[in-house]
Amino acid sequence: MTVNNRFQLRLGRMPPEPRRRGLKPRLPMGSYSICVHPMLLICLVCGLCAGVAFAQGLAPPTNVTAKDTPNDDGKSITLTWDAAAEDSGITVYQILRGTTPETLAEIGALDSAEKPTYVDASVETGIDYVYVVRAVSKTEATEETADSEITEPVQATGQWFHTGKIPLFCAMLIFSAAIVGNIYYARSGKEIFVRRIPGLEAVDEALGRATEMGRSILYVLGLGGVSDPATIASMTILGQVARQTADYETPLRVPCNDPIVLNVVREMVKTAYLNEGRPDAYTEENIFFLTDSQFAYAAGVDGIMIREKPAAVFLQGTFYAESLILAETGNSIGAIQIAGTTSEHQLPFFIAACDYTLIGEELYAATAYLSKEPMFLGSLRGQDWGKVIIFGVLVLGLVLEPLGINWVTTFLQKVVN
Amino acid sequence: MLEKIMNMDRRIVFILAGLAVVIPTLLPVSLPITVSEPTQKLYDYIDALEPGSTLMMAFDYGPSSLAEPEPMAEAVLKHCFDKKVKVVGVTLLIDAVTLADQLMQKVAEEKGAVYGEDYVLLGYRPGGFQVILGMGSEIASIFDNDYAGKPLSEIPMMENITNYEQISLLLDLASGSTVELWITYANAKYDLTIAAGVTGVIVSQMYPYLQTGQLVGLLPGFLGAAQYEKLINSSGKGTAGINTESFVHLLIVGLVIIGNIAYFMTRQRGES
Amino acid sequence: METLGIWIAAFLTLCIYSFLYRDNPFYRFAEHLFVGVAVGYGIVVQIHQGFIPFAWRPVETIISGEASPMDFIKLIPIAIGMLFFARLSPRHTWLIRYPLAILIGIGAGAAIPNVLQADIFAQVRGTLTPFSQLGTLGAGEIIGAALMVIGVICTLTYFFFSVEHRGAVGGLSKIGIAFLMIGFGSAFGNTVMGRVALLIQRVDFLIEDWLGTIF
Amino acid sequence: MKRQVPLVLCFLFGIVMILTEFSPHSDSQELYKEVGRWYLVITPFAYVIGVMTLVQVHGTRIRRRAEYWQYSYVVFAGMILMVVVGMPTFLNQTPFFQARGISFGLQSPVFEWLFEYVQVPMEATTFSLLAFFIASAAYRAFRARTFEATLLLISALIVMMGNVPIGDYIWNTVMGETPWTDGTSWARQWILDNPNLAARRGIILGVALGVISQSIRIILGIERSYLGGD
Repeated sequence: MTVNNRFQLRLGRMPPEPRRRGLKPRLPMGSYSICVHPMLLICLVCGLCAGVAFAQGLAPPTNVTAKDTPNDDGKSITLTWDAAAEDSGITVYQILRGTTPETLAEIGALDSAEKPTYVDASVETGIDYVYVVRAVSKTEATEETADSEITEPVQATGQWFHTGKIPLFCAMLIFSAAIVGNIYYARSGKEIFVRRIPGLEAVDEALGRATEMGRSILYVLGLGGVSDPATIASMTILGQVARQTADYETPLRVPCNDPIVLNVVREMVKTAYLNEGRPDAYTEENIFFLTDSQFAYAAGVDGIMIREKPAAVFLQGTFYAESLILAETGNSIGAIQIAGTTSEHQLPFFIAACDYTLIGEELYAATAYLSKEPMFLGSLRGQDWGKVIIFGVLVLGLVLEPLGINWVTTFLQKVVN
Repeated sequence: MLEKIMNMDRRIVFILAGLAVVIPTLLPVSLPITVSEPTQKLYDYIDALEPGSTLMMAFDYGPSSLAEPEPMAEAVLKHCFDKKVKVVGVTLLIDAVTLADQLMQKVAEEKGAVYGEDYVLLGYRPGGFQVILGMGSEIASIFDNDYAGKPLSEIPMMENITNYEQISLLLDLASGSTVELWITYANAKYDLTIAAGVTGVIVSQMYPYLQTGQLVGLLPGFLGAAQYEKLINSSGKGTAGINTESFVHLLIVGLVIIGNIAYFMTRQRGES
Repeated sequence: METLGIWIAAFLTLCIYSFLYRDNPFYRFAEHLFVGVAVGYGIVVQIHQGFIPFAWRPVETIISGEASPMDFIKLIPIAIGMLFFARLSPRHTWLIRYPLAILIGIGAGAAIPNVLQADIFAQVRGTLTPFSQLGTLGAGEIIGAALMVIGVICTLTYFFFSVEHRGAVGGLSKIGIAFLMIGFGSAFGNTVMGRVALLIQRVDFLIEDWLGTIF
Repeated sequence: MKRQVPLVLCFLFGIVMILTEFSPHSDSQELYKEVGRWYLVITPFAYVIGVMTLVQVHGTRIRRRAEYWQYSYVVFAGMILMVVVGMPTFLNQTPFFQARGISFGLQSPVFEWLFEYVQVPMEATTFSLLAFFIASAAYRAFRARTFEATLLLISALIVMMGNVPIGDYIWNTVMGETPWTDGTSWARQWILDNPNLAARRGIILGVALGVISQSIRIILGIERSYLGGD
């Protein structure tokens, strides 16, 4: 049972989800009695009544259908039948399966209190199966059974497309289109506005000061790996910073935490120096691997700060607990500090201890702002479109939901599951 | 004078903070603890699990941050072993695996739990989100053997556990961003029920997931450990710690207030 | 052995705390030992828990001669992984782009649908659900739900980049900043708890375990 | 070869991961598993580079007698010690070591001892320095300079007091006569549940859009910074 279903269940709107037998132990009923569905209660009562014998004999389950389970990998068949009346006396349903009516054998059972749905997940793809659902009424003394009619032969097949995921697929296409479309818009030479980002205007100031004082610049990329979006954004900013340090001949030190990042960064900075016509100023040793251990890394960078007293410290990328050590030490040596991270739990320390901080998504915006590249500018605008869509959904939901029209939440619920 | 207070050497603050920890450690006090709702929810969820169901515990904290998640792990493990809930341990962090091993052994010994029947430690595999996704289709495709090198097929407890379908709850004890990974890849894709016990640093950012039900419970840092210890009636490091913690928080609050008073006084003087 | 261990641990603990006074040889010794031991531990765990199960075992199967043709396919990713060694030769460093591109591609591909579900759809739904049950909520909860929508919209407005923050947008983004600051404040408050917990644990070790061996 | 092939690989693997998400068919799920396996096989190799680079860096430091070069020996000593004890599990089967009760590997007593008494205390202590830094940062940086800073400050103080039992203790002592008990915990919980939640959610939504857009750019080969220069 899913989290979200459980939530719905509490509201008494959705029946419990079919579930495979013998799997995923459930919470006992009493643990959240408020969420017991009326249907379940009824069935429970009828289960209790089962002890009372019924003279007219047991009615067989009706309308038994066996269908290939939709949207699966072709390894299961779903059986459904009509729920028995309250006073039917049925205690349990046995499920019989065979490749022909002659080979029927029991494959499982379902408590009569549960929803009359059984998922047979032990079938092979592409083989015909027939099923019988047997109603059983059992007391201490007697056992009575009644079989349903044999179902039509059915095969399990796998689906190539999960129809339940169409909304998700569409949403993905819409977001992709918004982003790609805007990138092309930017590439066609159209102007795209980016609002002022205060932290970035300080970059020139920081570099200038370092050059004047004849001190180095320390660029910390954080702990993220190379596929981490924040690290990639940080590397782009580093590329821009490197172009300027190449011109000013200010030493740029980059201690790395991730070996792959190290290699990428070396390439990037080298290219930046080459593009500025200063390949001679590039020193590979200035971009080095420290350690991949978080605190050893923090201690190492701290050591560098205290020993070398850089004039400017950039803390851009993904940060964890080491952020405060870095920011506080940088603060204590009097460096201009420009921080930026999408790790929101580290933002308070950067805000408290650094001169400028790029908050969350501003880090990505910074990449666009600095490079003025159509790719970044366009995708930034695409993201803004995404926000507009979110606003639209929120507003629509706010209007409809209180009126009792639950389209929006139901739709989102479908996408989530 | 005010200038002096404003620019007090940070080493004085260090000494004050040190004393605020040392003194209450030497002279312990005990204050009543209020249990918050997210902790209560996690407790209720685990308490309602049937004996024999399985909880997966992800030890996603390293030696650097064990102070908070370890008492939580200990309290929850105790609760599970008492309730006869089986525990499967895993970790996504390279330096967590020895810690998990030592802790599980310690609690199991105390509670008489048997390795391979009541609990298992699968260990560590590199790959982050791919480890989470891989276990969703088949645990054995990621962990063909446990931490000690024993094939999973030879462990009785793992006989009926093939993927997340048989896991009633995943509890991620985290000091980093692993909770989001579990939510994004195990909850969204495989519908795995998830709860978290996290260090103070990331408590705040868990609340959106708690409200949506993507997390069914949350232990907020040291406080969470102390609250859980209160719920299972077994006070330990969390309870002792949160009491000591009180005095440091008082000190910091006091310092911030003094700092601000000094700041306003100098500013007023500057204006006049 | 245990007492010796506790004394060594206490010595190293004090070495690192000496950094609070200033950088010194003791701290530097501990810092470097820390790096070395951590990397050494990493190597051992990585080999036993990563390299052997994922990369070595398929090779072992093939060496043992019990391999099926399918097992040879398992050698392909291993060969691609080995391209990381191209790092040793400056002329061939570019070869590491192959494994890198695969890792990054997989990461990006896995992220899109899952992030959409977990972070966008689930979060938007979470914002709206209280409004579908307004009748059952108390006054406090209704205020909370309204506050939540206002907060989400304003915070998101702050992160609008292609619009100048003036007029209504400017106003909303100002409210957004206020929400952000309260959020960061609460994070700071929680973090204090976390950080102090670490110190308490070390002091507890020094007083209970280390001084315990003396007195 | 240098640029096109990686871009094609990145595109193919990215697209496979996306499409298999929408396709429950057993063939596509097999493909999905296989791609996942490739990721897991390739990842440990990446670690090799890290170690190689570390050895290189400290080797160079020693050779060049760079500042504090002596400490590089400490790095090597620590690393070698852990590797020697933790690695050679095959020696566990040899009679020589068996007879002497010496074992190697992750669960060897010596390895665990080194972890427990050398690595854990150092990592935990380094981390705990943060408690001092945070106290000092709070004192020096937490000034109610602007309206925003004041909000940050007040919510931090409330949450801080709500996180410890003494907060409620003080509240209950002062407000003893009133029906409102445990007000500090309540205020903390309210801040976390309401304004904090809204702000976090705004951030999550923004970051998620950023991640998605970046992933799309990577797969389509628009974003190629990870390829480095050339």
